[in-house]
Amino acid sequence: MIKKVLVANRGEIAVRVMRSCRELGLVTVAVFSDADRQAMHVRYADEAYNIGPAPSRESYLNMDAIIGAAKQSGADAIHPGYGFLSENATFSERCKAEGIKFIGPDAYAIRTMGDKITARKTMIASGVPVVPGTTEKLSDEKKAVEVVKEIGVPVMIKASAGGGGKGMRLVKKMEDLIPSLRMAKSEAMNAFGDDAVYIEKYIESPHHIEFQILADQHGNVVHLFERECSIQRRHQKVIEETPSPLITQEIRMEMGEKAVAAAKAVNYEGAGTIEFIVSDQLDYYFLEMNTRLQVEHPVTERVVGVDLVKEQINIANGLPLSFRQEDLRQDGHAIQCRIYAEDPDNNFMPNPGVIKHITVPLGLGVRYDGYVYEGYEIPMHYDPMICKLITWGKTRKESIARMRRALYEYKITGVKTSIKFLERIMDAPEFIDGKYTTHFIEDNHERLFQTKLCGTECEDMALIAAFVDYLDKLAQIQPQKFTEELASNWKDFGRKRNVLRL
Amino acid sequence: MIKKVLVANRGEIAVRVMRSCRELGLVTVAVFSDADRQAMHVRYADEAYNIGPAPSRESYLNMDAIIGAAKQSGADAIHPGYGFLSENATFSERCKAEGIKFIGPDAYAIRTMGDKITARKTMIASGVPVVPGTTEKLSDEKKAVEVVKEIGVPVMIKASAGGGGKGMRLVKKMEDLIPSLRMAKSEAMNAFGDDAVYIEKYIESPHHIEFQILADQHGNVVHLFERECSIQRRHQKVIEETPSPLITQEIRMEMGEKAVAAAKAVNYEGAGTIEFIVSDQLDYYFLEMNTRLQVEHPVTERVVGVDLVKEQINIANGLPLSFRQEDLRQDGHAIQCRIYAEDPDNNFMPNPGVIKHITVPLGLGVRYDGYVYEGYEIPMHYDPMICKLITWGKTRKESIARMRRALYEYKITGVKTSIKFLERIMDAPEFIDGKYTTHFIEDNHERLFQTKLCGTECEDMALIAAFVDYLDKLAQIQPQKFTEELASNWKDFGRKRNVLRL
Amino acid sequence: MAYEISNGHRTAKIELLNRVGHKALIKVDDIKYDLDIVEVENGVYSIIYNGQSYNVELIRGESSKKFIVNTFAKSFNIEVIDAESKYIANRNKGMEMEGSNQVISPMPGKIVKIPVTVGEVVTTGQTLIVVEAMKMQSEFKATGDKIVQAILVKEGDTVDSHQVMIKLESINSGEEK
Amino acid sequence: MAYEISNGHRTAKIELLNRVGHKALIKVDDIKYDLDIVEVENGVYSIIYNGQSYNVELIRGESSKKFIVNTFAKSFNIEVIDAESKYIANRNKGMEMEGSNQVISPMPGKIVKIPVTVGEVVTTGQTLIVVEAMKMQSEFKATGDKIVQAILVKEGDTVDSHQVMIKLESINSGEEK
Repeated sequence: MIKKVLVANRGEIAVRVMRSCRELGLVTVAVFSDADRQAMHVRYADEAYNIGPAPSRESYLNMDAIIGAAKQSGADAIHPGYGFLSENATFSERCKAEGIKFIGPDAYAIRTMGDKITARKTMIASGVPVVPGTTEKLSDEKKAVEVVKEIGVPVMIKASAGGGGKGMRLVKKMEDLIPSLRMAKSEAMNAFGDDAVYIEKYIESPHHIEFQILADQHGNVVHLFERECSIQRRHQKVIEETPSPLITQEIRMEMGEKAVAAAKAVNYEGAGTIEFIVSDQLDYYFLEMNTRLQVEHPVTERVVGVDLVKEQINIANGLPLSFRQEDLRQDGHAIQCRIYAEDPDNNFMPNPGVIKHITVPLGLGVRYDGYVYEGYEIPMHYDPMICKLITWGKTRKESIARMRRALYEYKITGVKTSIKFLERIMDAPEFIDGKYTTHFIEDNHERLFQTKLCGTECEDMALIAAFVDYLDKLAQIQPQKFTEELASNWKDFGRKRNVLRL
Repeated sequence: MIKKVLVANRGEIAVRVMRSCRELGLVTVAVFSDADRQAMHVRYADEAYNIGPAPSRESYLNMDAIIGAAKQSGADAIHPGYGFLSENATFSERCKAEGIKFIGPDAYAIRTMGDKITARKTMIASGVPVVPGTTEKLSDEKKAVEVVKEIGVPVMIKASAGGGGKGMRLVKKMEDLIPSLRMAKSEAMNAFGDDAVYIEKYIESPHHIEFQILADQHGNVVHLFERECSIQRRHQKVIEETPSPLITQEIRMEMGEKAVAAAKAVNYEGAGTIEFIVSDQLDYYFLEMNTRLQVEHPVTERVVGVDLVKEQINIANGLPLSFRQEDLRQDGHAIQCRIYAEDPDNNFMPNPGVIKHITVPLGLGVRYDGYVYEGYEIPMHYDPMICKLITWGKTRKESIARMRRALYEYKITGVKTSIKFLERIMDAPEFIDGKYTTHFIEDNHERLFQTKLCGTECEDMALIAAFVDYLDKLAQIQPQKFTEELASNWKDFGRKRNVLRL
Repeated sequence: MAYEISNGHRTAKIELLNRVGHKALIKVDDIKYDLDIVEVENGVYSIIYNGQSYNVELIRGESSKKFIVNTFAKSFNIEVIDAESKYIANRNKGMEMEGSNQVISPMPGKIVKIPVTVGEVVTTGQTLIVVEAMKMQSEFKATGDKIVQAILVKEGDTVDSHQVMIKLESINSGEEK
Repeated sequence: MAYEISNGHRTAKIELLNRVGHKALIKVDDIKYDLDIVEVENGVYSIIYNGQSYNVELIRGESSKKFIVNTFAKSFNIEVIDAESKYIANRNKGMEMEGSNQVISPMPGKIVKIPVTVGEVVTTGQTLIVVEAMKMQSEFKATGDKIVQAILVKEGDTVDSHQVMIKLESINSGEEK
């Protein structure tokens, strides 16, 4: 059985993984780059090892350094978190070769799902619906024209090795197809060193809905229902919730079955996510599988009542799942907001810096997964996410009201954040009604970027606070000068001035 | 409908009530004594009014001042929290007379349940079992001897107006009865101005189990299951949990029905708690009713999934309950620890003071209800409770493991706290097995007061931190002297010494 | 003594009329505020005015006169203006550089690319420099037709917030120099 | 330079042998610790030694040499002893008062009752003073047969932490005075 876990990550996810390890009585090992000596995961862990300079490829992506730290500490397992090496098949293989348990799937599952064309083929073979389009790498331009004639415009050209929106091209008219294809191939080559692309039917009002699955080493696979992740900005999720306000119970169970089939198709082990694209008419298609824990896993944990990291570790230990599909149910509603160090009023420019003051939202139904503290400098080298705020409510309405309350309570000075932008989403009618697609942020641009009004009184309070602070700090530095300046203000005005004239 | 709520309380409960008000879109009004200008509830509220000097009887117990603040702010309802005026029948009446909705029961219910003898009589009439003993005020000593002969020693003598262990006497032998009776009457007179006492059979291995109830203005009453509160010190609850590890589902439903009957007997309105004393054989007896929100209400909220403060407000608004008994169920397990500013190593002496540094436990399954912040001075005038830490788990075992993790994460310097004492309870076999009575702390005295070992390395790290801090602060104050002192330590030892000799 | 104080879009007269403990009487332009004001945490003020409870958080700037102030609704850049500030402001007026003729980094980051050279003529929208922070690359572009006057950083350099990276000269405004 | 440092039950020699950035080589008695030590928050130190990660929180005392230090397992009162401290300690040794001959308030509170008077002879267990804090009354009792020498507070007074409230004199130890 696993006794000591090295967490090959940083930030909130490293702390989150260590929390569950601690609850299981496991010893935790942190690794850190030179930029992260003061980071919370280093302070939280039982042990900590430096693995190199600030840039990720020299530290958090450095397999030798991480394996070295595991050997040195005697860790018998590595949890990769998300990002960094979490979907790296070579790393999974390397751990196996070194006799260290990689908490996640084996290289075969990662590779199969990592290549989009192979994944599409595998899904089709398993009866999981995929978006209509090519199933082979497209090299012949004539073949491309044929395919598009069959499925009809609009279509999306995507890079097989892709992710994060790179190498993607939307084609609305037939005549744009060939030029777009050429550009996508060239972009894909630049970004991923591989110009393989494929074509998919473009879904007009798409919803991004994903299913959490858990698979043990004994062939048992269950799904833990869906997460609705359609609130996105530049293909990055901003807000996630469960249950989805879109789908019906019937579609939910059907999609869940397909998600389980998808995982079984690659002999999956551990926690994973099957992403679907869903149309307004509730047609759903496999999009991709993430072979790791997701940033948005907490909403599932809250509504289903399962600690996903603990389940990952139990699975890695070879234990069978402790529940069957029919034991699981969704209780209430959960929403997650991601809070970034960025400036929404300046095109979401990243805003690293020193946290001066922080007030964390607390109380009933609020979960806060973060890692920064007062005086901590958020480094410029890594992801700008500061924390995730998760609220639960008996109903969707209550969980929105609670998120609004939590965002109100959350104060952070020193870096700019997306808090006020998120508040405006919570107030948007489309969001409140649960009627939104992945175009939500674009469609609501005007509303989402308008700043709140601050009347004369509110404005004056800001002036007054600055003024009083200025006077008080002046009094500390120049007590003499301060007394002179203030003398005329005090009630005992005459007497003091006389004293000063002496 | 209520639009603006004045919270006639302070500390964590004031903040907790305001959070739910905010989620309901209600304006909140804080009241504060001179000692509480900087308190969190004042900062959290939309409005704030001073109601007098630090001592409670001149501020938080001052009805005129509170009603005055309600009038001035235009609040249409008052939430009393717990303690202070929450179980004061006159205040409930006064609010009614002033046309302000008191969020709680009417004076009749408070009075009936507030007098222990009247409450006992009312319960007997409603078929709720009470501990065998007297049902009338005892004045005749002969009558007392008769009663005790009938029910047998040991018995407990209790003050009718009592609470908090005052005016209580345990009688183990018949010959001690008369002297104990006289002492109890004299103590009761001193403490409550009323020497009425009664006698109850003493339960040898008692468990304190209470039921949460909600009653609307339309006669609907439901219970939200039990809370196990047997971990007590000097009759003060320390740890609460739900479900109780003691009772069976059959007894649970039976006790729940009795709790509902008890509430109906006084035409109850709002949230209330029926406390029972339960023997090892699961015989249960009505102990008393608390006609207000309890400190330990969060464990019920977590496991039943209901926001009790919102329900209180809905009931005060005249709304019918939105659920029936059969809609409610217990999901998982929750534990609450109360953290006090007190010194467990020095007989739990209160320890007010300034909070220097605080790290709050967060993450999956942890709720933190508190009110202190860094730089805040906990005043000496009020209750020493700093916060309540609530953990949830799928099983009792997981919720204990999570509490252990949360207590580990919780760091607070500046005041002494009961955190380490609570950690030792989480490690005690009787607690882990769920086999404990109200004598738990007494019975486990040795284990609960032994301090953890800190080996040489751990001890040296403490010395080193102090030493480095000393040197660094010295360097800031006396950079010159510091350089001289340190010079001999540096590797370039020779060169620097030469420089200094010049 | 009355001070002037500015929040970017408005300059007000502000004066402390009286102060006893945490009670203060402060006049802002024509309004007198009878307040209860106290610094509850470092840089965090609690103000009660007419029963309303305000929380105001501020970050002290590079000088003791400059603040970033957050109210619930909005964030302000506030500056206390005394005689000294006024003098400096007047003195600088003549020599102040047009904002758009400097490329300033709004955040700490690393220089990824500088596709221009000193002396080069650049046109509106042309990329001058690429800065990376937190996995995101930001391109800074010319806002007019200009000449690159000076490049103060090089590729691979780390820059701080508010650091000037490139200086430009407008082409069709000879009178400015 | 080596210092002496005490944690109440043990006094150790401590010496900083080397320090570069947050790496330090520190000798405590005979053990050399090669550490990575950094103050991450005000008064909070993160120490990594041999791969082990320690969090140590300290509260600075009334003098720059005194600390309350919390490790995960235990809390210590630590004092750095330099020449000055030693001198003071030696000077005070002769005149030091027996601890039990002072009644000291361990916390801030309010004096509720003083049921004794100056000159009164008190016996073991007799209540000398009652202090209230946080709704709890604490009685302070005589730890031996003594005479009340001085009462430094009165009923209704507010006392601070560590304030001396009553001074006593032992009856059967005439040689002490």
